[in-house]
Amino acid sequence: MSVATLLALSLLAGGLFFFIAGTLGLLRFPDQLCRIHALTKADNVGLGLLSGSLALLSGSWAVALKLLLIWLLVMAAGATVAQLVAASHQAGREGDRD
Amino acid sequence: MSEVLFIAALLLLLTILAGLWRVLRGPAPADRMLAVQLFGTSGVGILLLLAEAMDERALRDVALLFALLAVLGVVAFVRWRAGAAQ
Amino acid sequence: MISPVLLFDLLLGLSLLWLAWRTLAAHTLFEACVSFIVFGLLMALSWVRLDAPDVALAEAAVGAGLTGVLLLGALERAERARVEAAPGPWWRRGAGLSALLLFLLLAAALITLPPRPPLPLQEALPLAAAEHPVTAVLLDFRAWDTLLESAVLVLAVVAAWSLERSVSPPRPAPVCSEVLRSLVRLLLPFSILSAGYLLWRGGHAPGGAFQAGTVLAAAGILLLLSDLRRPFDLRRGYWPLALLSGLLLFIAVALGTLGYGGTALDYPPGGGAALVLLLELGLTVTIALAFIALFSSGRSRGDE
Amino acid sequence: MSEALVVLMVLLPLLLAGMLLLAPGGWRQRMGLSATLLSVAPLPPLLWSVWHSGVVEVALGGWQPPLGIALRADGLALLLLTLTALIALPLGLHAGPWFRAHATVGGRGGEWFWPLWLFLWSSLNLLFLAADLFNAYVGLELGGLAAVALVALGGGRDALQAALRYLLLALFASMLYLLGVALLYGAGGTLDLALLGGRLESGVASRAALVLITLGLSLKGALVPFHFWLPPAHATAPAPVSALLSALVVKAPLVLLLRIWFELFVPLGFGAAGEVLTLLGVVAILWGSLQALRQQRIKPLVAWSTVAQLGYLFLVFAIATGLAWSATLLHLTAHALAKAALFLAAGNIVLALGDDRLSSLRGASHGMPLTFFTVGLAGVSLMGLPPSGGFVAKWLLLQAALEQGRWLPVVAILAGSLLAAAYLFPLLRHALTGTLKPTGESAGRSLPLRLELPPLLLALLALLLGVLASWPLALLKPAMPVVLS
Amino acid sequence: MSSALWFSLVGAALVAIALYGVFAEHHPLRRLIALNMMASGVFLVLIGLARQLPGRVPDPVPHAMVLTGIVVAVSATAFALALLRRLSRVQQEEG
Repeated sequence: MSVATLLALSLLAGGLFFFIAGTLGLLRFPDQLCRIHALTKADNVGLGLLSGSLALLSGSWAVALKLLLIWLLVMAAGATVAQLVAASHQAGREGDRD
Repeated sequence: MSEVLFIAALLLLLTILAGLWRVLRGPAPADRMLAVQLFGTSGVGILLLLAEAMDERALRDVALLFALLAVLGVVAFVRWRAGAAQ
Repeated sequence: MISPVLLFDLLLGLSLLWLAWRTLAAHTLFEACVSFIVFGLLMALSWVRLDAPDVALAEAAVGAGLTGVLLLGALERAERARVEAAPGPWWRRGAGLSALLLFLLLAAALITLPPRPPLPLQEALPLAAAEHPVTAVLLDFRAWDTLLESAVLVLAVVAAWSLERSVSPPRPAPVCSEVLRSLVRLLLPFSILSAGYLLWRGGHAPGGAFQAGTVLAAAGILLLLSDLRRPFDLRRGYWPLALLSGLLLFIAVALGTLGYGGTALDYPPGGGAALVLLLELGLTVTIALAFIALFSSGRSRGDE
Repeated sequence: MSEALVVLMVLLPLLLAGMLLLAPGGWRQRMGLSATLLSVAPLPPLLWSVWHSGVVEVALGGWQPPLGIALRADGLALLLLTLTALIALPLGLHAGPWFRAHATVGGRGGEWFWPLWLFLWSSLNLLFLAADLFNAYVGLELGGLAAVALVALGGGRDALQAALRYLLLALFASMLYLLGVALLYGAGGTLDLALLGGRLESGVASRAALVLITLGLSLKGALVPFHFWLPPAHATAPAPVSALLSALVVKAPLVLLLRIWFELFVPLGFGAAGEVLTLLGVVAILWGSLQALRQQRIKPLVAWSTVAQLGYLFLVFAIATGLAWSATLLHLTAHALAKAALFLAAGNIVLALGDDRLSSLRGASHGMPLTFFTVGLAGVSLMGLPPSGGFVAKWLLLQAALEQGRWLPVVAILAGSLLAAAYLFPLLRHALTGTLKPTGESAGRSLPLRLELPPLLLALLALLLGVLASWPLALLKPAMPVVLS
Repeated sequence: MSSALWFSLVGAALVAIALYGVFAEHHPLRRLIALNMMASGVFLVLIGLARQLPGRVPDPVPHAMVLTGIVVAVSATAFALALLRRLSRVQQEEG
């Protein structure tokens, strides 16, 4: 078990933890805005750690770059979705209470 | 090593199943859409794990596709909500 | 302890079935659409586990992307459609019984299926016009199917156009959000880049025209929805020619090879790879424009 | 050379449809007819070469099955290609003026009819020539989509509702068919019909495939328990479309079922299952005819008559002799010609009188004698009176049934003819007797010759088929499945 | 009990559930979703059969069939949705 593998495993564990936290947040949090908050955590931190560990495991720069690209895209999409849903929810609140 | 990755993928799949409860029960449509967005991310996570575990490069392209298309569903949802609110 | 691989497959299969049932029993139409989008996601994972990366790519492009947009796009109108009376209890019991019988018949057939003789593939593949076996089947051995498949796609667009009575150009209502516009400006180059990448990889690895076309279609729909681009009516100007390019190109290649060698779609030696790439290019353009047309059809000014 | 003709039969209509789409709307109506004429061009030389040198096989892409896809132009395929061309020409002549007459009523159907029709024609030609089961699936989908779009051209609420139900059921049927093909591929390792024959053994998988393929194709072919989508779709569609649907589109899945049944399933020993299909055929003849009797409007009556006449085509599964097979295909041809004539004539009547109720027909024939003469001629063939093609087909079918001592089909054939006479006669009686009841400005409007001649031409062809029945039968002889001859 | 056979059986069950959905539901959109699920079920059976070939490389023909099937299913679904949209608008206009 080389140092790199150990580091990868710990990053993997961290990533999983945030994913699980994100899901729990989605289920438990009472208000919608909090749920959006929880969701974006799973996106950027969870996936970030996961991609980091997989990049280490794969041991090739090309794969690492591709994982980074995918992670950035998911984060950008996650942020936009959070903003859109919040705005639509806000608009929804002024109109009829859902 | 692939055993560990499969266990991780299994855990992520469990989070998706847990999240399904929100999709099916979530009071507001926005909650359901949030859950779908989370599943998209978990899906990307599982695909990346499987790409490493099954040593199949193409799965990273599938993950890339998911990342690119994640926004589409939500934009259509927001437009439907805007239409429904009128 | 049973290996995590089998557990993953088992769990994935069961969640597919459970989600399918929940989608049918959804209370509102929106819940059914959302559940179906998640169903598409799980299907993509199933294709991954079945060693079918090409199909996983297509399912990801369709399940996660297009079907969701098409369903949600039609949701508003669908909710207002007046529907015939719900089928009576006897009809539902009959449907349930026939479903059960069908499952038993299928399960028996699948379990007792004898292993079959493998296809004479090993010696044919090196002669094919593409390295990747699936692309070789799609665009060389069974190119005739792909030609007709592109005809089905073009026909779907023509059929959707034939429904519209008003001639005003379709205009999907935009989602005015600055954040979305900036994301689309960011996503657009990536989408075109990855479409080209998927198209190029199609020759020797999973990928190809359908996945590339779908990514381009998604980018186009996002453009329309984020009001970045004046809505363009695909029925006017050069757009119909661009839409039909994949089909007409395929027919031209078929007639060309027919004239050249006496057999349709029999690529001349050496020229196969170039022709396949040309056909894939045409297919990508047709698929992209077809899905954009199908998304924006029926959205004339009076609709939104 | 003849291999090229086979491919052209499918590719030419597709290419012309594409070109028509690039032409502006107004131009399409004028170019539509010439496109129809051009699409028929490869048929005569192909017919000549198949007549003389037998089956023409085409391995597409240069790959022989099981890897590649094959097209087989045998006697059966040529008979149906010729039938499609014989219906396409008069129908093309009628559709142009008919849609122009309706253009004044606000419908833009004429502009879209031609491309959709050419797509449909290409899929029909493909289905008749297909030797690969998955290729047939794509052909079924192409044809299904085009047919639904053509029905939806009617534009009204009923037409759209009928089109949507027809589409959902057509998709469901295609899925069942595809599942059956998947099982056959799983068991036989190939998708080619001829090769599958040798590789399959009668296990559960091939039995399940039989059930699925038969269910799927019977649903698409509107066999009785699955017929409920047909009357609304064929009645609400524009007249030229109804003629196409009843004459050709609803028959293509049945031809595929006949090929698969007698080339694949009977050699496997599943012939006994044919009894169910024949029983349903008998029920179809009786139930369809009774429903046709109850109709108060012209087009639903003719649509229900299709449901009844389709029953005849399923009698062959239990009788299973060469004579019954040839008689069934002859009946398919005769019914196609007669029903196309009847639907076009019905369209003329509705166009002239403004409404399609039977009661408003009284004395209408004074205004359009040719149209009602066509209805009479078509009726003769549908009832099976000599010397029409319908008579020869029913006579041969009766003979085959008697040889095998099958009393139920015999009774059904005779009863079917009587019932056909019963439900067709009011169409004529109303028209010939009594003075015309003025029902608005279009009452008794005289129709231009361009509208009245094409249906007459089709009805005459149906009669001519009776006289020249030996030609189609000779064409069919070499194509008869081995298990029957 | 290979994973290919398991997914084939899941596909068969999906076809059965979808059959119930197509006939027991009455809203066209729900029936369309059921039809799409049935298509996925049929494709699972198809790909499941491909894996039974001995050796690592699965048989590419079912993959090509499923890819063609997915395009045909999406095209048909898109047209059905356009038809439903048109029907809903005509129903609204005709009252």
